[in-house]
Amino acid sequence: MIKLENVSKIYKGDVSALLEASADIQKGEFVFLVGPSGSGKSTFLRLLTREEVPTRGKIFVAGKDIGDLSKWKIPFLRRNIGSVFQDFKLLPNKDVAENVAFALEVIGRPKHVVKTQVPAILELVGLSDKAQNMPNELSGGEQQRVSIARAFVNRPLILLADEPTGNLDPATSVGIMKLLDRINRTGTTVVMATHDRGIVDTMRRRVIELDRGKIVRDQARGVYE
Amino acid sequence: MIKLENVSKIYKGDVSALLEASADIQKGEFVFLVGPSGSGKSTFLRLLTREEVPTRGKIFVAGKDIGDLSKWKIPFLRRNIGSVFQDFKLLPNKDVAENVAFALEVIGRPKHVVKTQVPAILELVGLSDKAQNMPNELSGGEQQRVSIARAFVNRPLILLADEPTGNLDPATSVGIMKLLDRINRTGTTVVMATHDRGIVDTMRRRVIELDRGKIVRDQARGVYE
Amino acid sequence: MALKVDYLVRETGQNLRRNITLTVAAVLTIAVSLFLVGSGLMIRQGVQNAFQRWEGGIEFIIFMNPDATEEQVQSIEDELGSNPQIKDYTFVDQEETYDEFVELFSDQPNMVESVEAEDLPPSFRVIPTNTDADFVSELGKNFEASAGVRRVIFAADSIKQVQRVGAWISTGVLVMAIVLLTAASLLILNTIRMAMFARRNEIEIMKLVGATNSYIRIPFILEGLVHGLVGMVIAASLLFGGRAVLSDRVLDLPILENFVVTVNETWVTVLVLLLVAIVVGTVGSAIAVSRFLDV
Amino acid sequence: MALKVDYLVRETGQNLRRNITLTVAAVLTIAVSLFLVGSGLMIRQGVQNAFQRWEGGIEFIIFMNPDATEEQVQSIEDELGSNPQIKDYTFVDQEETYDEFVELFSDQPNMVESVEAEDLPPSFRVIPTNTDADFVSELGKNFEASAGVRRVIFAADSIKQVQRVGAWISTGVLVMAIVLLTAASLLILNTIRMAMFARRNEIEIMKLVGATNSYIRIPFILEGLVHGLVGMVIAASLLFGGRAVLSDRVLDLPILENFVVTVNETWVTVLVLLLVAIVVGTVGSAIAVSRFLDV
Ligand SMILES: Nc1ncnc2c1ncn2[C@@H]1O[C@H](COP(=O)(O)OP(=O)(O)OP(=O)(O)O)[C@@H](O)[C@H]1O
Ligand SMILES: Nc1ncnc2c1ncn2[C@@H]1O[C@H](COP(=O)(O)OP(=O)(O)OP(=O)(O)O)[C@@H](O)[C@H]1O
Ligand SMILES: [Mg+2]
Ligand SMILES: [Mg+2]
Repeated sequence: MIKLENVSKIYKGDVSALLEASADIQKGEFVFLVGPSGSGKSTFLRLLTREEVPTRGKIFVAGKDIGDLSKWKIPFLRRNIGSVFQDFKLLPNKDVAENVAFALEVIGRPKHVVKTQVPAILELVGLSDKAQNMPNELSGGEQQRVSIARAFVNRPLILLADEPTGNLDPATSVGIMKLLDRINRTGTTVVMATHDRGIVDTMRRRVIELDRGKIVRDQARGVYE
Repeated sequence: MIKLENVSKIYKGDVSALLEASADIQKGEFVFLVGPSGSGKSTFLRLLTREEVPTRGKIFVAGKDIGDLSKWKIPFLRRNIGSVFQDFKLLPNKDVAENVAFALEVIGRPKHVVKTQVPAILELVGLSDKAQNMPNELSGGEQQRVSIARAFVNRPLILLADEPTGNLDPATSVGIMKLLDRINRTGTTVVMATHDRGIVDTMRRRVIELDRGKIVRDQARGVYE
Repeated sequence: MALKVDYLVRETGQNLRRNITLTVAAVLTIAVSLFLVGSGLMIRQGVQNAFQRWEGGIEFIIFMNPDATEEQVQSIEDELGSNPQIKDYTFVDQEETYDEFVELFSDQPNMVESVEAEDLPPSFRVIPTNTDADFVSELGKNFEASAGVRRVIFAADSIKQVQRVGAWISTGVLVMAIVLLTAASLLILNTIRMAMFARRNEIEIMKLVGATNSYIRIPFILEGLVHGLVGMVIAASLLFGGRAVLSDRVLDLPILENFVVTVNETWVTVLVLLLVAIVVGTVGSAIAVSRFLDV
Repeated sequence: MALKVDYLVRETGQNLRRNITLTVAAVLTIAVSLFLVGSGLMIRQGVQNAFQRWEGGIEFIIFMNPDATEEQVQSIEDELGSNPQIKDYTFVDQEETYDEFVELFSDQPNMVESVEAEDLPPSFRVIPTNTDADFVSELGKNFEASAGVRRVIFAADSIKQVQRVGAWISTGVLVMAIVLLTAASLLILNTIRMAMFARRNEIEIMKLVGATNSYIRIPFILEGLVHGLVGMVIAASLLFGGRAVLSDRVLDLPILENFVVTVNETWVTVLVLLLVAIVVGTVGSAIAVSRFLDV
């Protein structure tokens, strides 16, 4: 489903956010991306959605080399990938329901689908009573849950989550992880960057550890460290 | 140092973010604010900096009732309080060093102080080599560390931190907590909202637990749950 | 990919409502710009109207001596009547010439006062069948030698010069209108550009969620169009209002009489503004959006 | 609290550089607006210049009959010379009158052609010591009955009417300039408002860090001032350039000769623009900033 071949990403100022990284993630896998702050986890994920272009190496998503993807095709790549962003990235002038509905409207889903899916997913992340709130009227954890709902709502092939539990209390985190697990069981490939030792150690899934841009460990049924 | 007397904060739509909360925090204390997502932790902190005005009740900071603070005095209240925000709130068009220096310039510190303090604090949070980066060129954890550096740099009387380790890996988190502890030992009052069970349980400091706006536990040398 | 109408309407409506500061700023800028362009066009129309009466069909004028006898006048008139190359002619006697003189130079009263009807030459204003300059000049010269004729003046030498001055002024005002139009376009483009800049984060997020360029662009373009149209309506109201006030109060000064711009002519101006609003609003937004969508 | 100069300079410079889109947009808007205001002022100046020569000190004119004898003229002249209430007078003979007539009506060649020097009355242009209307009228009437005098015309009836028309046009252009100025102020205010809107997050953060209002405001105000000044320089260059092109090419048409605006007059206009730029840029920013700083 996702394949990296010797991918390097060098930012200006000679920062190697990713260095000669190779990995092969099969359809339906659940992968934790761990590593200290600044080790390249977010960069790894951003390369998959073509937010960044690799300096060297090749990346395949769903069998396609996304290196030579023409610009106008990028939106279609992104529709197959649900993204939970570390900084939420909600539209500040749309309320919660609209933010989630937007992800469906963009891909041309009919109105009645939007009308039933959005309340369902908000129910799932526990935000039914905040549907009409604007993002700036939400707590940090609530914003993160909206971001998760938006990424889930169109049942993408791949789900990328950048520290989706970073702002959540343990109880809510467990709920979110259960949700991700359920999504994963329906065949969706999940890649999740995280710092949460508890979650990684409990779930016992494949762990890819990054350190200063290098993949230093790639372990099936791994632990945080 | 900080005193709340029956403080309530009701947002529009009858959301009680804080309900009849009373607490008395002495100078030099270290307090953890815990509770599930949406329980009112950020609201508690925002009331102390007059980002929000309480619906009912009185709040004293450094002996002063901040309820009847005139508008032009608010900046001076905020100068005694260092704030680490959950969403970082960095100035997007200033680089890391400038973002930190800004907090010193605002309170009129002379140039040579700025010139020595800023590199020192960046060293402390481990961002010396990113001093010239813009915020959007940083990882989530790095942004969080900039936010912490900015809150620390002018050695405030009170330090409020809203999930300062939310985006940090365990190792960096421990470093930050050591830093907060050191700051606290110099007499600074620290109030920190967090979800990190490990940290709370290791530090064994006063814990105030919120649940749906109510203070349900206020325990010296407490644990997360 | 089908763009749903209700998505567009809702999205555009929300953008307009939720960024009310921007909406007001953009609409005001456009209204002011279009009002200025419209004023320029209307002034031009007024100048043209004022010069219109100089652009009649008169092709040459035979001036008689002020003291020409009636017989002399009659003989010229006979000649004109019988010449098949003359399409039409009018005799203007001294009194009429004086009236015209007074009307023409009502703004120079000391000139008017200094001339009496009997000082002025009566004249024939002649329209030949053929308007070719050489032909007309040939024809007119025939009359020069006749008794009592002081001078024959040709359109090429006189009226055309008047027209030339009129054209100069008219061109000047047109240039002004074009400058204003360019300025307005610049301002509108700038406004849209700033609006896009103010919402760069939003656009960024839309792209990340997988919205195609057209999906993002079209609401912005529609928004630009709405700005343009509302601005246009405000500008048009100001123009109609301004015209009414001016023609009621100011323009009853005799010299400015011919300057009046009719309601119909105002409508034409408003049509031009509508066009500008649509083109600049839509195309401008499209350009501005594409500038920010380019990854 | 001391605001350090280097903080202000650096902060303003960074804002200008890092939000280059906004900077360019704001400067362009201001340049265009000020250029339009400047054009309005210069046209007004031109119109005033064109009317200036009608505003001499002539207080009444004695028109002689075109066929007045030399003795009659001489006797009037003697009378004028000996009257202590006459400050000054000039005799304008028929040739001079004709020349003036030709110059005045060079845009109406058929009128010019229809009049010969001997048709026109010679005249005395008389400046009395006292300019009171009644006094002048009394004085002038003395000459009405003299031999060879056709008519006496008073400033109150003639030149003042000319001046009135001039004033009308001048007022019209002034109104236009004021409309442009208002429009320009609106546009500049809008621009600043949009710039503030685009940076609302930045302002919010500055407030949270404990910056006082003045600390936040002053860089923005300085930024507005820089926008204003740069825009002003662009507008001034356009005005000087435009003036040079126009006075070289267009204005050698005789009728427009008097319309020429001198370089010095252009400088005055530029000074006005400078003032507008400073006031609108600074005050506008101050208002816009305070609107967003109000917690
Ligand atoms: N401006 C607002 N308008 C309306 N409701 C608000 C506003 N700000 C916060 N709330 C609501 O108040 C409640 C408490 O929010 P707060 O941000 O204090 O929670 P929190 O404890 O910080 O949660 P988290 O751990 O998720 O950050 C939430 O339900 C939130 O939706
Ligand atoms: N646009 C950029 N320009 C320059 N350097 C960048 C840019 N984006 C990221 N970096 C750098 O690349 C490195 C990796 O960043 P990345 O965001 O991938 O880290 P991360 O593993 O997600 O860290 P965190 O856990 O703190 O979110 C960091 O050192 C960061 O400073
Ligand atoms: Mg990251
Ligand atoms: Mg919070």
